[in-house]
Amino acid sequence: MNRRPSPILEHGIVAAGGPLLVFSLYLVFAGHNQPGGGFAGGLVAGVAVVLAWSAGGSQTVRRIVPIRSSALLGAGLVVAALTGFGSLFAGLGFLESGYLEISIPIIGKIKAGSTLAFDVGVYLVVLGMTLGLVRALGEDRPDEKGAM
Amino acid sequence: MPYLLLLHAALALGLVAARRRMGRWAFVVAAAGPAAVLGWVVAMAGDVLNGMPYEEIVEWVPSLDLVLSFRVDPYALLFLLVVGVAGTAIFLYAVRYFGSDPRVAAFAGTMTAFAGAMVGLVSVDNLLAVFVFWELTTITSYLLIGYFDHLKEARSAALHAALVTGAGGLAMLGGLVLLGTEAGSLRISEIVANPPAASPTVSLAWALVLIGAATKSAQFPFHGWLPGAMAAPTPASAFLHSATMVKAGIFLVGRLAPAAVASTGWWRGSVLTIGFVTMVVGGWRALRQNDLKLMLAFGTVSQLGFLFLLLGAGSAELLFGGLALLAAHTLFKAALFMVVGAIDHEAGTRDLRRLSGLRRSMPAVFWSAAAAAASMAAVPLTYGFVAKEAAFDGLLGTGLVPIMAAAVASILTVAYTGRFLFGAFGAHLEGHEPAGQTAHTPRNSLLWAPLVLAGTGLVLGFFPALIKPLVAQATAGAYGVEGAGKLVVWPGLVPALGWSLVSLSVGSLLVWRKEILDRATDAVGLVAVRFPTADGSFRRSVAGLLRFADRSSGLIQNGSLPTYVAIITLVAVLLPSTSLLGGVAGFDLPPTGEILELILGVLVAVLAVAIVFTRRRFAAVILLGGVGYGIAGLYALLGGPDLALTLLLVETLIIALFALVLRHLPAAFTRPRTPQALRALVAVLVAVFVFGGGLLTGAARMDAPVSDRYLQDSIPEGGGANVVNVILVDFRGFDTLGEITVLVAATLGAAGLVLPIIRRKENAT
Amino acid sequence: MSWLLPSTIAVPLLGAGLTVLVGRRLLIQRLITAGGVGFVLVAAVIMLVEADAGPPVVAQVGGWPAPAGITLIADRFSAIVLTVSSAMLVAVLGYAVAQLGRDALDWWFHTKYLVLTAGVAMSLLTGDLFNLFVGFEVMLIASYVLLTVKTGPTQIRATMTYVVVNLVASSLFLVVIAFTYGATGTVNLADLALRLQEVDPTVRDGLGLLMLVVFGIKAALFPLFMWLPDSYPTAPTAVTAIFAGLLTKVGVFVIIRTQTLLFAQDGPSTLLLFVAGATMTVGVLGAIAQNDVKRILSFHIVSQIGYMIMGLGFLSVAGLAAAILYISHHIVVKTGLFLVGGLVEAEHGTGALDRTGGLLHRRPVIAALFLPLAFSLAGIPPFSGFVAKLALVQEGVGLGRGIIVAVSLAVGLLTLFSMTKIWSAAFWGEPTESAGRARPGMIGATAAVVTLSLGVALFAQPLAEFSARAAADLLDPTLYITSVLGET
Amino acid sequence: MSVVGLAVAALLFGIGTYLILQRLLSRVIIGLGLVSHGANLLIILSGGAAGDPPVLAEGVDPARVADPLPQAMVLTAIVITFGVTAFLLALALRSWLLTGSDAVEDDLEDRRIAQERPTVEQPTVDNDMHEEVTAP
Repeated sequence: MNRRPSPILEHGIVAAGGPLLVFSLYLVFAGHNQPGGGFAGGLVAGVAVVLAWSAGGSQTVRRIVPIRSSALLGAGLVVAALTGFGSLFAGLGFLESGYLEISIPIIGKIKAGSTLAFDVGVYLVVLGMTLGLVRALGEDRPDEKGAM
Repeated sequence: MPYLLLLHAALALGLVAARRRMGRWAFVVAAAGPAAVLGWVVAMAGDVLNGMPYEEIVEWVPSLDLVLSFRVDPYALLFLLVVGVAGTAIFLYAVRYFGSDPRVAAFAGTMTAFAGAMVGLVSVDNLLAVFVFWELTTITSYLLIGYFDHLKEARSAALHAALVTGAGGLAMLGGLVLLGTEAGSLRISEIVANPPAASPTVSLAWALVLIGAATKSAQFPFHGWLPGAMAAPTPASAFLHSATMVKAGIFLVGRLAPAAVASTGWWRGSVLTIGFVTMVVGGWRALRQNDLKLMLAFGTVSQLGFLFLLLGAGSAELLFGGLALLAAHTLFKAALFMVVGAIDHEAGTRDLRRLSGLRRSMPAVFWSAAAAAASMAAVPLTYGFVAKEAAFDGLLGTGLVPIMAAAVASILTVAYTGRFLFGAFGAHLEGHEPAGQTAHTPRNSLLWAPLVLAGTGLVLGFFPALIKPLVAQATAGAYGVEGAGKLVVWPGLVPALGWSLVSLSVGSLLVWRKEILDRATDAVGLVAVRFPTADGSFRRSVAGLLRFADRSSGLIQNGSLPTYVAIITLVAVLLPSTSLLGGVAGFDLPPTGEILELILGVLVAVLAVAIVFTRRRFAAVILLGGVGYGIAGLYALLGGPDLALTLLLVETLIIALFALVLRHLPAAFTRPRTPQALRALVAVLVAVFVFGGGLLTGAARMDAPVSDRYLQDSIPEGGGANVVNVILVDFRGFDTLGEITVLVAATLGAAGLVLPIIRRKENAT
Repeated sequence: MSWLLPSTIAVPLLGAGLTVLVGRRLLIQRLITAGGVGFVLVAAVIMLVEADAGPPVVAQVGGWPAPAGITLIADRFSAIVLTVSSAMLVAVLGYAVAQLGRDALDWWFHTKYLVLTAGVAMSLLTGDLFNLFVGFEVMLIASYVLLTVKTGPTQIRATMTYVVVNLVASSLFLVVIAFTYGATGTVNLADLALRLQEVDPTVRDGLGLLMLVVFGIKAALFPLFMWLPDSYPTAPTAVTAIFAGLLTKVGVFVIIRTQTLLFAQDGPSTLLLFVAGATMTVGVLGAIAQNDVKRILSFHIVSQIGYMIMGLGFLSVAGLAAAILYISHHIVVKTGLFLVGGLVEAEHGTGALDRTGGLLHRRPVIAALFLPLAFSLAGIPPFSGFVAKLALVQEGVGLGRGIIVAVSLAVGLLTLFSMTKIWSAAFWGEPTESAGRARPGMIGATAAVVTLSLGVALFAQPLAEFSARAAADLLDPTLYITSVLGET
Repeated sequence: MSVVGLAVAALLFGIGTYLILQRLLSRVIIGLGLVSHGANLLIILSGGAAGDPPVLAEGVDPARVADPLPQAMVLTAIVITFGVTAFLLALALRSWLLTGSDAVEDDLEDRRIAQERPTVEQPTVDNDMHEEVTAP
């Protein structure tokens, strides 16, 4: 599969990928009240990654998402676990939910709490996973220095 | 007493740890163990013989009745004396027997550990504690027999001994626990005082104990391991395989016989039979050996048979004779082993056809051997004679058959004793390369130990009163009978003397006129050749076991993954069905569902069936994705929008990942080579099980599900209207934490699998 | 102290995340891992003391009372198994660090190890059927990826067998969950214990048997064990050792937990005793047939599982106490034996018994480590295995179950036989050429495990008493149920 | 619980099992996928009758919504299966790259042991008339 990334396709993908990423974030924030959530959000972002790969292979993926997937995985796990400990330090039980009213532009005022942070952790892990898998399984060019 | 054991343990560990600095002088240090035992015996003898047994309790696991309850009465004291005397002599002898090698110190350490185990064995009153020390002697014996571990014979002999005595030990453990349960106590003294009533269970217990004792004391038909154990260095042979360890079984039957006789009808007869057969077989085979050490080993088997029946038969008279003979046996047999060791050491061979004229070159050795041999053959004026008189005296009360059998064995004993003495110290046989020409008088330290032991035998022959109180007290302690026998230099003209003299003279005749013996052996040989030896049977059964293990595990463990999965699924389906089938009768079928559900269901079914028949990998993947989408549709229909959304996304990604992998693989499946009918059958069973199980369990529901709580609390407590999401991140957020961990690990694993190999290929090109 | 429960699982998970984040800084990775695993050990000991002093330690994660939320519970049984397991995790970590040295082949070894730790802790501590599924999966995915730390074609084949069988087991576990939820409407174990009593007995018993099969796959019971000896021996020593010591025992733990808590029966179960006897026998015969150190030891895992099931099969306080004692002893001994097997391989470059020999002369210290473990495995006194086996035999005799007692004793002898096979071929004989040298750290870690095993024997009495208390809790689950659900 | 859903789940189990019993890892993976679909569907069905989505917007009657707990469990199970499947795919790929085959081969050692072992040394002479047991 020695495809050259076509610039037009690549731009097209990026153009499509952007809204997908935004949509995926929306799913994370809205998930508590509507269908969605961290998993769905992460998976949508993952689909964006797959699209990027199909546009130009691992190189394009790396250019569009210049983060190591292991960093996402680690960060996601740490955030999710820390949420649990955060509740502990707040005087609640482990993973017990606490809330904060915050307002975010566009989406509006939401009751954000530890559960949201937890969902963000989930999101990061799922995104990191698709990124890592696509990079690992999609690797096939001699000149690429694949890194997790 | 606990300190005595700790001393042995400390010595053993210390010697092993400091082996590089010790060399053979380790044995001097090690001798402190048996010497301390000897000292302890002397110090306690007064009290113990005056009816005040030493008692002390060390608890280990009292809730399992595993208690080291020490109890040293005169009976135990006699055995302790044996361990102490033989141990001290043999350890000091061993200093000169070995050269300088760090391994010798480790050997000395193991010997010390054994000595400690033996001390513990004879001085505890709790059957489980006996077993603990019993097995300790087994494993130390295993290590000692295998000392010359570069020799295959030594390794297999060690295994033989360990397996036979180990098997006996485990049978005995079962017996002991059973006995303890039936008798209500694991303390020997209490069992003897209150034997369990006769019953099949009790009989089984006694039989198992008897098997254990018989294996340990090398009784027929388990005796085969003992000659093999001669592969051990001579000090170990002398100490373990003649003086002490092999007496453990005898010790135990002697202890338990009063109770066993009281609660079974067959004990005495079995013990007598086993003992006599062992005596005769052992004596016979001793006569046939050319290796001096093996001759002694079979001789030991024979003597052990005698001791076994004397101590185990359960009568005071026999016990008296047996204990007297036990002391005699220790003295002469240990001395003779050391003599053989000295001969081997100096002449370089133990083959009596090649040895010659050692009487002149090794006079001191000769005189020790002569004195010990005289005692073994029960020549008058030796202690062996005194003891055997007591034993014959007891046997006379048992009947004519026993005394005749004992006489036959005694004749054989005299015969092989003569062969030993004249073979080793007389001229070598014609037609064999002579050896021993270079023999020189061994260093003194190799000599004095056998001399002292053999000399003691002579001294006791004149002054049997020195040991009589111990023997008499031990007998009295077991049966409450005073004066069960007598130990005297000259018994007077009694029947026992007659039997002794007959044995001696016929035996001497056999030594003198060898051709009689040869003719007899030829005649017996015609029959004996048809019987397997114990050693041969053992080897055949091990080979058989290995074959059986190969076959059976080859059958079960065939290495094929589909087989494993088939077995697992079959068991998973069939085992629960045994119970579930009982509930099939009578319940209502649930509703069929909506029409849309039916359409989607049929779609999914068609796609799934198509997967089976497609031959292209990619098509199969697409179909799998189709199934996934169909199920997502079903989920949406059943009220799970989150599920449907997630499944759609997951299926999309899975297809993408499949596509990434399939780039590298050929497009078509290879055809399966094996028949598919069985697979289909398993598949159908699984499907039926899932369907039926689902119906049954669904119909069994009695209560409302817990999720009603979620519906109530989701908004007020969980702060979210999407109950499923609230469950995922809040109510059951912990599941989710685990789940993302799975994702992290799976990704790392997948990347770790694929990236290195791609890199390697890149480097290669 | 209830916060300790979730922390026992979350701390290693946090550590796992951190090890990924720090990337290839080996020293930091090691420190994090040691901290994570060490924390689990400390927490386990604290919970052990707490659970023994009073009622079980219970935490409702997220503050949601059972049966809505997920309950974590450390009663005496789970606390002792967790304590012994985490001690092994610490020791084997030391061994692995010494063995891999600086040339770690796999940058994520520490992450996977921490994930495994968390999975084991989760499976042992959870009081929730579905969370148990998740815990199993966490443990399993870590084990999948650990099996492939060093990969050649053999490891790939082994991993395939292992992964596929375990995935089948996981699917069956989902069936269990579906059926159970269908019949009761709950997945909380304590709640299940109450609700299952009202369910039709045919369905309840069917569920019990299905659970036995599903967890029996993990525990490698007859006839579901064949995947184990094919897959375990191929992994690096540290990995195999921890698998051997812990994973199947988690399966046994869950079998004991579910069979006593959910499907209480009166009197000995002939089915379980039959399975126990068959597992012992088939395992030990397989071991006798093998010619490789790790393969022999792998078959012995199977064989020894039989003893634990035997204790369960008696369904009496003394029988279960014996099973608990056996588990505690066995985790230590089995881990240790595999570590010694690794030392043998390190010295010879192979574990094939026809190419080893003379280690007693070359490295007597390794021989000294092997002997107590081998004798302990065979149940020879005075080592820990004897005490545990004695407890089983006594109870078997007391209940009049002679056949299983006879089988267990005979299997003990065959175990001894195959241990002497290793001893005779690897330690005795002409020394072979040295192919390498076991590092001091590896020997030190092994020695620590051996010491612990001797400690189990020496302090058998307090352990036996503790096991009896734990067994009494298992047979009368009222305390467990009220601790989780409150007084109802 | 509906008969149709249950039948679909059962069928998926059956076909999945049939595929798992094959030797090619790619078929096995597909089979595992089908089985896990079946298992998940079974869990959903165990929640009882179908209902409205459990999203408690205005005007939703909590009594008529579907049981949310099985849904949450299945979501978790789906994602776990996703992760494991991805790992298996990598395994299949590696197997292919290493050996040129994605078939699950039999364990060679098991095969070897199943074959007859050369007879263990038998005592050639075994009777009382030929004693040549020599000990060192």
